[in-house]
Amino acid sequence: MSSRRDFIKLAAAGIAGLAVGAGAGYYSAPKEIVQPTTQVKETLKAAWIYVGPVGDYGWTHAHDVGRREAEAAFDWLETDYVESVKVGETEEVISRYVNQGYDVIFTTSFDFMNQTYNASVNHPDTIFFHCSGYRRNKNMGTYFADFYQIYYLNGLMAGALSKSDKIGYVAAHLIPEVIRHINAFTIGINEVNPGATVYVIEIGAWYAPDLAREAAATLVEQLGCDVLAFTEDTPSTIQYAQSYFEDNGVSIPVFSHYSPMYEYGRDVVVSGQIVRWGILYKDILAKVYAGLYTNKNLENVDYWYLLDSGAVDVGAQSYDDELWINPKYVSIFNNISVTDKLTGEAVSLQQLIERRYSQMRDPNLAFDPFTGPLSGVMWVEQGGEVLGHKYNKGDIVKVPEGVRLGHDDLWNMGWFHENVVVQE
Amino acid sequence: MKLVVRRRFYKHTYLKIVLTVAAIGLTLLISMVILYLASNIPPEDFIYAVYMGLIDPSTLRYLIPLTLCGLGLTLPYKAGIWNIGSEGQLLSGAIIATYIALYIYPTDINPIIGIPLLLIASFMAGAATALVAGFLKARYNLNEILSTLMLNYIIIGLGNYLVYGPWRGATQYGYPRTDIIPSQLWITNIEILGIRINMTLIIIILASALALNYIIKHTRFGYDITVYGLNRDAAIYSGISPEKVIILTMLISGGLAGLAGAGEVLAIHRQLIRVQDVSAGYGYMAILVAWLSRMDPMATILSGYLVAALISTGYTLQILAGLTIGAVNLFIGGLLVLATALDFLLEYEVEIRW
Amino acid sequence: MVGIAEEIISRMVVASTPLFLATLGEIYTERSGVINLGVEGLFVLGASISFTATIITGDPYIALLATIVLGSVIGGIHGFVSTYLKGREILSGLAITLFAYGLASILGRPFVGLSLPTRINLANNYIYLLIINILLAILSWTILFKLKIGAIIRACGEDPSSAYVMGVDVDKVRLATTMLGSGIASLAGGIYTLGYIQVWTEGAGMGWGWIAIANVIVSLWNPILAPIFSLIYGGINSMIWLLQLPPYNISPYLLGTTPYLITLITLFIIVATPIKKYVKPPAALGIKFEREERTI
Amino acid sequence: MFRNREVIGLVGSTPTQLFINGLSKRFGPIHALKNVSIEFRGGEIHIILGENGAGKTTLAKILSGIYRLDEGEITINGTPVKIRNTKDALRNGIAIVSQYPKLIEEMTVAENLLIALDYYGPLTTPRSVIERAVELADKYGLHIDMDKYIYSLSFSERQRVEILKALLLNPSVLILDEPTTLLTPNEKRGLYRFIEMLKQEGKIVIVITHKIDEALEIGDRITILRDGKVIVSLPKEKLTKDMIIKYMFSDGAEENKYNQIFIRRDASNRNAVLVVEGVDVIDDYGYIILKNVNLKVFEGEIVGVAGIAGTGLKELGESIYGLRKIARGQIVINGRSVSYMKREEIANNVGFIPDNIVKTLVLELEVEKNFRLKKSLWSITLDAMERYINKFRIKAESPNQNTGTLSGGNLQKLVVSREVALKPKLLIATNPTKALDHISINVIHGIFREYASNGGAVLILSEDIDEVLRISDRIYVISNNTIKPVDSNKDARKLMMELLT
Repeated sequence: MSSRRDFIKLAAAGIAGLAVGAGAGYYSAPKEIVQPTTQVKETLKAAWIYVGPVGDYGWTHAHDVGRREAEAAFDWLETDYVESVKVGETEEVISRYVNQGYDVIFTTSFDFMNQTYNASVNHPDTIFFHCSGYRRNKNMGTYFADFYQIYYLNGLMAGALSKSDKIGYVAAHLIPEVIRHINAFTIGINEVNPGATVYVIEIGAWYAPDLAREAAATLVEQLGCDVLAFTEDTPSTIQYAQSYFEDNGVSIPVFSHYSPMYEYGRDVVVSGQIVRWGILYKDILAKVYAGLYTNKNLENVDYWYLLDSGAVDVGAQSYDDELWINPKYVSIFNNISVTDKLTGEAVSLQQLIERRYSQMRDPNLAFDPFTGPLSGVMWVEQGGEVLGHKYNKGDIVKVPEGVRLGHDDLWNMGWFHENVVVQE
Repeated sequence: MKLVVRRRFYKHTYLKIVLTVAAIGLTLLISMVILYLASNIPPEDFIYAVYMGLIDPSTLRYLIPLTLCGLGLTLPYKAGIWNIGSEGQLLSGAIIATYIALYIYPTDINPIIGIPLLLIASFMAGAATALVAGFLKARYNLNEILSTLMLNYIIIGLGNYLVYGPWRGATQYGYPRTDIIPSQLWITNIEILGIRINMTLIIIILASALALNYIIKHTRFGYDITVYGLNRDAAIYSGISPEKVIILTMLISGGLAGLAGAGEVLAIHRQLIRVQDVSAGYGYMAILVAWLSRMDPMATILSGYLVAALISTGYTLQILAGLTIGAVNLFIGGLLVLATALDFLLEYEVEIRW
Repeated sequence: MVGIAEEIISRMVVASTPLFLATLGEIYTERSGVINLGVEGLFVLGASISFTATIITGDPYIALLATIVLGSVIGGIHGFVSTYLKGREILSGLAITLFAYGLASILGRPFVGLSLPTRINLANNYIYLLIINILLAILSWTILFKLKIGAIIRACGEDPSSAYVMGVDVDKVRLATTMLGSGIASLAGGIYTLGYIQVWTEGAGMGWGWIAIANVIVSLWNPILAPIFSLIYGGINSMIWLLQLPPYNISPYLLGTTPYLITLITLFIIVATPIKKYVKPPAALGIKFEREERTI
Repeated sequence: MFRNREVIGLVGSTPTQLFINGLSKRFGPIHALKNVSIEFRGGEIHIILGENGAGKTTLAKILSGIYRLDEGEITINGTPVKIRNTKDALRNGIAIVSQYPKLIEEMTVAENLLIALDYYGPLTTPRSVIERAVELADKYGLHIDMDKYIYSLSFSERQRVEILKALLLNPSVLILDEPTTLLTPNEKRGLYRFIEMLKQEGKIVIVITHKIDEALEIGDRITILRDGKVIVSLPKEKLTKDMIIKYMFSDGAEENKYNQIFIRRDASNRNAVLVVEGVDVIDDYGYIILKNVNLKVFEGEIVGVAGIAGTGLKELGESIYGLRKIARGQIVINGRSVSYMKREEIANNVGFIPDNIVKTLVLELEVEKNFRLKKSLWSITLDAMERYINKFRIKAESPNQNTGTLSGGNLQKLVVSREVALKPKLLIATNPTKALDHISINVIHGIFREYASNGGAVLILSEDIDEVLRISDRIYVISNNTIKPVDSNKDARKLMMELLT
């Protein structure tokens, strides 16, 4: 696996012909939909392998929204899906689709990575795309839409809203993706509220509405947090905050995750993260249909869609949100004055948020939250690495001023920002 | 019309077969009708899906863990001990196999010794897990249904603690999975019709089925189990030790489930992943396998195949007919209810008078 | 500080109510001699039906009524199989659980992503909730141990053949209590959705039914004791999450096993200590009633 | 006792009539009743007389709705009625007092009464039944503490509850199944008086018994059943004891049932196989049922213990066999204390015939498999097994026959033959000849004797005084919560009757 860094280098070098925009040292695939020029096939059949039920209103649900969007967009596209596929049975399910003559197969869980890779070896004529993994093959690409920039923007809002300077975070599992979210969130918070800390409770499950609720309640009622955010697949945290508001009249601002969850907490949802997997799927499928992606050239195709791609956005009301903030809070943010640390000028928080939003939408990535000076503590037991340095658990991690973390540092982030209170 | 219901004082073997087949047939028939009425799925699509389930090579892949766990369960179920902890026992086998392969095992040793050693260790791990419940049952008469169920959750928690904590692999980019097991300890699968089949475990299944069949039908211990299951008073009266029956049947069933766990890790995943994902609920489905076989080890292979085909059919129905996962659960639950209900005809004769 | 203590108690009470109700239902069922492992599935089903029915009707109480009715009908399948058809109730119970999981998913799926139009506020009224729970426990105790109806139920669980000679239709009583218990378990799932988590996604409520079945033993089949373990359990479920943070640093995955560990340990204490003298399961629990039993 | 008779008076102007016509009942292969037709009249005590296994109890259970009838018709006052269950029976005014009281042990008397009484709604408390019950109990002299739990009651108290329960139902038909088996002479007289009172009230009283003297003493009309068929149904005046015996036992062998001469042996100079010293026997609820039991069985002798059901007979046997913990004292078999022996060791060295032999049989398995139940018989040859089967006259087609297809008597013989085949030092037999015909009884008693004369030690625990008297070298009687030795002289019967209070 040491060749992983080489993948990235190759990716950077080899995809130039395809890439419309590349930002900040890592590759992003183009966000405009390429219209097919040459038709390879009459129709294209694509299948999705889901890890959870479509009804989870989280991860799988969001992917299915994307699938439906793609299907609606292209009349030459035929789609199908299987839900709640067990990891150990993935390869067999993939074989079914291959035997049914499906051309493209999306596997939407990190857990499916090795299985998808094996399938790509066994079925060299089929095109595979795996979500959130790092193994690729000549007929298997990878893709992901990441929220860390959104979390940073949410952090700006959260930091300003917290009076107790304690912000709660309900995490499903402390995996690199979630750690990245938490750190970015904390960086945002500290930019407007340097003393504030983030308390993280890991519930150990993606779907556990009761545990999520109890974790949120613990953060608020026992730890004194007055703002909440979360990364897990249920709207429980929001529902908790809303009922807390209705019961006690105390507003606990909260940020929605993955799907638009504003409806669950009209009084407390400030904003949140929205994903549009549809953008990604349409792009990939169009390129496959156009013959740009074949079963021979995917070895270096790795989508990592950020804010500039439009695949992720700030919002909580609908999938069409663009920098959507609950109007109730916009007025508050307009009245908060902060200093832009890049320019030193005093602006309202709302202005700062908009400024950062557009800076990160800029394909050249004028701003990235993971820019030094940053300091934190290495958390993972084994294999901790930042900027090429190896760290042991408990070591202090320092990112020098002005240095931006690279793709790999973000990808396998195993350290927590110093202002994060988390299990050791 | 009048129904006269009378208890049967003796039972015909052929009835068991007829009724089991009837239960399966009836479930499929009812499912077909419901699907046609509710989801407008044409009966021929349904029949095709069932047919696909029966002939799809992937069925063989599900058969392995299902049959192994199901075989194990024949013994305790025959003795009337409700071990529903196969899932946890399977997972502990998987955990131990990974642990030894990754942390204890010298890498340069010959796999011909290594793989059997791993299998023995996982057998012991599964057996030890089952033994906790067995001991509590034998010594304190603690309800084994609850203890095995609780242990399933506890094993998952412990395993996840390891995978998310100390065992999180250095080469896994921070993801919660252990490092890959050294390749010389993998159980290589033989490819048949594009599906990789774990011949090692197939052989173990055949051998255990024969051995269990012999134990049940020809040994005193098998007789003890049968008597204990049919009439506990008679067992205690005649000096059969309930402790021995409980402990040994639990041990064997846990051990075989543990082997299935090792199989999943060494032949499929090759590393430990989020623990509940190691098995696709085979330990729970095995309850159905053991029951459909009427606790006959040789028939367990057949019922294991049937349940595997059912899983396969479930996927086919999802793929072809757009059925949801809920509907699949509905079918399997329905089959089990019907099979249990049809047992009535095994215990009673019903005469219809006009 | 008073505020925090009150909030904690309120959380305990709210979290314990679904468990308490499911336990109560199962106590009725087991007192009549039937084990219903379908409680787990019915809880999950109740969580789903109450959600969809609230969205359709807009009234959570009508929804709860529908929850009870559907729950007792599905539970009635188990009741019928394990009484009139003399089927193995362990298997039929597990089957019902699987069946109910499936049904819960199918019923709830079209409504995923919608929020409840209205909810039942339990947290603020936890005092009343606690009083209602205790009254329910006392009422159930009175029914089971002080009234004729309870004597009939217990007679079926203790000595069905004598009860039958006394003119009790044992299978009918058992079917009725199974349906009652299933209805209550389903209601518990409904309260779980509408009053506790207040959202629904697939899989909501899984695992609670198993704890309820264990809780029946821990409560020694006595409704009066049912709220105690439920409260402890609710308390543990609410409180443990703090322990993963410094200075305790206990892995959440290990913390996640505490409910099951606590249940197992409590069961162990009950059977392995002098407490076991008070553990008198209904003598005919899980034993089929055969009218024409063969003695000689 | 009779002074309240006029208060109740006659029920209705015309006495109730109950006809049964062409009643048949089958249990698997066994035809328990074959085309039985009987007419019962109000104001009459109707005795159903027959040997064990003649179908008397089956008939009673069908009338009271416990069993379903296969064929036949029941008519009350000219109207055909359907008795599908006990509730139907009670609704039609038919109540039964079972041979062994069918009461819920874990409940109080009042609760038991309450359950049985249809006219109390589901929300009534046991309180409401007490007043009425006490009133009725006073009337008939059936005093009982309403708040006591059934498990704490003696047998006759339980029967009183049963009768009180039946009375509270105010039935027009009352069936008493072997009501006097377990009663002392005093209690028996009370019961007869009580039956007479019911008759005076115009009720149909059906008494089921196998005792000829009893039938002649209290009956107005006697129906004799044999092999599930009605042999005769006549007013008492038209029957004599000799005729009855002839009708009950086809070959007249009954007379010599009790006439066999038996020489009692003194074995006290031989080795003691079983020594029971100061043992307190406990019942299912942990209460001491027998106190300070002292008992010895020597090689080559048969010791009989007589007792009423429910007084600890069954429990004593189970304690000696190690199935039951004892509260105090010690039990020694062949010089080894039972409490230190493993179950397997006891099982393979001691033959044991329990009260309910179905508990030691697996009806789902073959005869052969049941014979091999104990480990030391595991490898017995089929030839040897067949020899035993023939010796005990077990009607089995082959050792491979399904055990469930055997009749009750054959099952009993199967268990006895198995325990004898074990060749144990000690054989404990609880009610070994229950439900057997006299030929089988003689066969089994003969085998016991043969067994003892070959040096075996036999302990018979029996509710049948005559059986104990007939076969034992030495006799004990359970009396007053302990066991007392009885001199085996010719007054033993009288002595035993007195002690059995």
